[in-house]
Amino acid sequence: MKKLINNPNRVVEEMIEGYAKAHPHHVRVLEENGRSIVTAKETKEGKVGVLIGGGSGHEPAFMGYVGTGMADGVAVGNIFASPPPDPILEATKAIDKGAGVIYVYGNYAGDLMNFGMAAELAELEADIQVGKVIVTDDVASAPKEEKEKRRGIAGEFFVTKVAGAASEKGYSLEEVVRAANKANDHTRTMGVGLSPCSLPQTGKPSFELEENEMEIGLGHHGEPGVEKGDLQPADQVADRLVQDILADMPIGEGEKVAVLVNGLGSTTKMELYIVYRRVELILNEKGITIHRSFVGDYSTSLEMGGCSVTLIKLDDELTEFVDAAADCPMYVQR
Amino acid sequence: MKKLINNPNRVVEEMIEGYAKAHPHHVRVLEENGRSIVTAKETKEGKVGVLIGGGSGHEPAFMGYVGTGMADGVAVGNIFASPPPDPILEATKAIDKGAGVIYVYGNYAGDLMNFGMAAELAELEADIQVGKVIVTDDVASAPKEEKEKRRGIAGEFFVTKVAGAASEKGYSLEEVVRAANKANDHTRTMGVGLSPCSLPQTGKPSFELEENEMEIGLGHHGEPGVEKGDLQPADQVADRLVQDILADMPIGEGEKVAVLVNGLGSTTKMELYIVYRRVELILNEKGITIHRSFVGDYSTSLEMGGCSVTLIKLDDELTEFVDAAADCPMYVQR
Amino acid sequence: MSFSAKELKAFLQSVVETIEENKDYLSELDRKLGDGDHGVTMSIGWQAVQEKLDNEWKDENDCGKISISAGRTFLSAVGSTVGPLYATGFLRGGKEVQGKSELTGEDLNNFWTAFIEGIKERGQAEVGDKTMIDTLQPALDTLKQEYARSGIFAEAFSKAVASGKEGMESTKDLLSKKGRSSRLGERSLGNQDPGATSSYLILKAFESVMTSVQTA
Amino acid sequence: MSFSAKELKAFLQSVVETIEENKDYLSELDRKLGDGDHGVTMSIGWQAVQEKLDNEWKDENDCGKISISAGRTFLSAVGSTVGPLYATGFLRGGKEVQGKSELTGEDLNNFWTAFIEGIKERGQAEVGDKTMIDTLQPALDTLKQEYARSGIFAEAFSKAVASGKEGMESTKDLLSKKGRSSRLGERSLGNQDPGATSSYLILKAFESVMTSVQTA
Ligand SMILES: Nc1ncnc2c1ncn2[C@@H]1O[C@H](COP(=O)(O)OP(=O)(O)O)[C@@H](O)[C@H]1O
Ligand SMILES: Nc1ncnc2c1ncn2[C@@H]1O[C@H](COP(=O)(O)OP(=O)(O)O)[C@@H](O)[C@H]1O
Ligand SMILES: [Mg+2]
Ligand SMILES: [Mg+2]
Ligand SMILES: [Mg+2]
Ligand SMILES: [Mg+2]
Repeated sequence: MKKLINNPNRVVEEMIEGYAKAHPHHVRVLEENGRSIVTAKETKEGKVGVLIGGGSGHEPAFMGYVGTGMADGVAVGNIFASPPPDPILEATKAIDKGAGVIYVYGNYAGDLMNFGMAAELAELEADIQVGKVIVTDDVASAPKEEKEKRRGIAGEFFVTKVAGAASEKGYSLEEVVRAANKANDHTRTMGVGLSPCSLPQTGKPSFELEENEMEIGLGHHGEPGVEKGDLQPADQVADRLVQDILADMPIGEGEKVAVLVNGLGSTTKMELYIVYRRVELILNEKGITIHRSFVGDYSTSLEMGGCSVTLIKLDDELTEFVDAAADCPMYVQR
Repeated sequence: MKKLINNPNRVVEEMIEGYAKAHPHHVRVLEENGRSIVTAKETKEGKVGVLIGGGSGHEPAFMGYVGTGMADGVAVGNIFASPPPDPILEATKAIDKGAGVIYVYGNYAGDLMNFGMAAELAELEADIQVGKVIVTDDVASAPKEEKEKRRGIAGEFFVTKVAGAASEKGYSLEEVVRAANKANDHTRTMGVGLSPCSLPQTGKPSFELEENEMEIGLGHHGEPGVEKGDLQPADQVADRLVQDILADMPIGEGEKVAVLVNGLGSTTKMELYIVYRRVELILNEKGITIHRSFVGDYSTSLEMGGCSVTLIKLDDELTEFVDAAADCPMYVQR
Repeated sequence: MSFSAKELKAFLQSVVETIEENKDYLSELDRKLGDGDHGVTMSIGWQAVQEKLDNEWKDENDCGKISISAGRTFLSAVGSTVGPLYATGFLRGGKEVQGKSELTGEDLNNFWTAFIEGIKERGQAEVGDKTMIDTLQPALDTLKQEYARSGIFAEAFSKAVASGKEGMESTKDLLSKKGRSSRLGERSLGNQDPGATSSYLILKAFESVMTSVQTA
Repeated sequence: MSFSAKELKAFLQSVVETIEENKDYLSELDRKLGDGDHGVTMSIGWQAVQEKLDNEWKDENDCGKISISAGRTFLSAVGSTVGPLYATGFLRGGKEVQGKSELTGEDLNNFWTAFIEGIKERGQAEVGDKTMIDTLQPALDTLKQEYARSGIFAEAFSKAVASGKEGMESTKDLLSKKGRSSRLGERSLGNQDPGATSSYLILKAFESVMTSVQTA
């Protein structure tokens, strides 16, 4: 696939350069490590640092979410590859304000090891307390009984938002971790893939689908899903996604949620709103209240086609955090 | 191309339904016309109404830009087709606060006629004064001597922003029109296409390019551009786009601009930031100050691949308006 | 000759059908020159007219009302570039025959003259710009001349359609100057203009109704 | 037998080359099971090692330092899943031979035992999970057994590589349980695991250096 790039081996570096230059009032790259980006705004002494990260290729996740109300720092990996411990550790040092740092990341073997090693080093070498919250929202990636095996996908947006807002509110590390873990427990995502992306280095499609096929539960990196089949109308796709979520996390009449309909890269906003339309209808019929909705590209897989639906069940605390203002280069909320 | 839709003939209706349901605190659809969307917030008596619109398929343009600091209303056409006078007229009536309404739209035969007819009707039937600002930022679409023939593309974002901020500030209709026209005069865009989009009804690619080709100056609806050629590295593409803009609108050392690197649909943020990186470099070398940057999908062509670069030359007044806060469903600025 | 509201509706019905048949062809022509939607747009607009034919106009005999309503319906359904153009044609044509349920050759001549002049006024395009005017202007010229000469409308109209056809075909060799394809330059050569084509189809549909009226 | 820092560097150099040669193949295997980047990741990491080989390590004779530095270099360059895994291998292996510029069979045996145990500890995968452990565990088992039996490291290592190869090939018939492909279920059958393959290539590279040492 055609890409507007220079050198396939330098896409991440050049993206970060462009990003830092475009938003100098929002973010800065650490001198210590070119893969560590932190907020350019002074954060309060005693504020819990929020650190996110993972492979790149998911923009706006993760680097787009550094800013007030979201993360204080991000470690940026190669495309679809966890960052190594170094940039995580350097960002940790840079954002620690004496109250410790929370790491929010997805449940992938690489992230578990790299963030885990960084956390150990932060505690050993820099005496910084680290709390780890591992996002596991992807319903398709493991059965209910093995939720701890599930991958983290678009739901990471909500978990980051909750961590960011809780830390902004002055919560202690322990409390931020509790709130973020609750957000993760209350969050479920189901996705569908329509067309592949390709890594700049290989140029090969990440998976193969026939011209009239879709795949339910496809991973955020093109990992195979749970079911390949004929492309269905948007309404049926939405039905299926919401059904699978509700079967996994029942939501009762009168309960409250926030909804995220997320585009994987090349899917138009028009399609996302058409999907949203049906999601609203289903939830409405079930008497579930939609408190707030997010429709757009929040976590992509390069130029993959498809979308995911995320529901987060809201109690009063989560409602407050989902509603909190945020100001990041790729995401602003008033 | 695969799309997540139900009925190709109802995509616009269903998108609007989803959009209105997703953002009930921000927008509402008029009962009088299902293609008229206006802000859900009460606007001040005496505020000049800002009305935008055009064909759909460009989301977030135009419907995504209804909200505080941007437009008060939008008329939504079919895909790549101007809205008829009815929805324009109804939206005009709904947003008029006694100070008249400004129409901001692109320079297309259809928009000229439909907005023109609506303006006549608004003045005749509803006694509402209408000012028209026609956006002509696309450098590739006509030579300099015939600027009045140029199409409006991504630069419409800046013109809308200026009109919205000027009206928010309490400017009179005449003044809002003056400021918006100045914004248009100061704005230039050059784009490049890499891959086509397809209309839901035909499913046919909007144009043909070989696997290793790109097209400079391609229109926002797949209209042929000025030059087809081999796909170049991002830096060379950026050089070409900026060069063409500066040849058309010289910007001197020490002058100030805002930059928009806009994705056409399926181009990743990674690529857009790689392009931005080079744009910044060029402007920097020339001693041009970048006051603010916008990188992302601001005006798309369904799932087209490619991007455009827009520069707006800023004086103090335009700087203030570009910096003004905005709160729309698809665009928030703090 | 007898041309009543029934024939007017038959004409509109025939346009609906010819557009439906040529929908893909018109889009394909537009794909080469513009944004590929001309067939889609025409179909949406004429399907809206079909809906009126099936319901609202069932018992309507005023040719003026029908034509004006057709223009409004088409415009409201499509907007676009051709919405205001064809709508203006039907509105102006309708004005000429307001209150009439039977149309004479003179009426029909006035109808088409106003129809085409209206489109010209609305779009400000000229012959050679590679638009529907390249079909409509020569058709109008021939109609005026032939009708003045013979006084037989049907005959004059048939000749007008033939001139329109030549005009339509001439767009292949023209550079685009108006509308979406105006920057195409050299590359617009060799491709027939979609609007010129749909205009021809409309004229042709009218001709076929005229023929059936005569033979009936 | 003489295995010095020179041979260790030759081994690393050989890995760089074999990874470069097999880059597309490894990515292709990963494309079927995971996210298609294994060859890319390995290449980035080993190119970073190449850079050290060409510069920093030119005059370094401490095998421990070189191995530890290789682990760190690889990890810093790639992160990913295999970064911590292979890095841990080289770090743990390096610890065993710290301060030594010449390695005995015993040293090499300790190096590889620590290397593989380190990866197992880091990743917590087991034989049958369809990971690099399916190559490394049988290789380790054979190495231990054969080295204990014969005391001849080179011979034992060659047999270990053969076991590793069998283990690698066995991943074709395994369901994925770890890492990105763990949800693939039935569809993971028939595809060889990329990490198991790169582990085999690394073992194989070491074997070829051992052979050249022996023959030299
Ligand atoms: N100013 C004009 N006057 C008359 N016809 C025009 C004018 N501009 C464009 N056209 C016609 O409109 C046709 C395109 O119509 P259509 O594709 O439906 O609309 P759009 O260009 O908005 O997509 C062109 O082929 C041309 O014949
Ligand atoms: N827990 C684990 N222990 C050992 N090896 C693992 C583990 N998880 C994954 N692997 C190996 O990692 C390989 C994938 O590596 P790679 O593609 O480079 O990383 P990523 O999965 O992050 O894209 C798999 O083929 C498998 O052999
Ligand atoms: Mg990976
Ligand atoms: Mg159009
Ligand atoms: Mg068209
Ligand atoms: Mg991989």
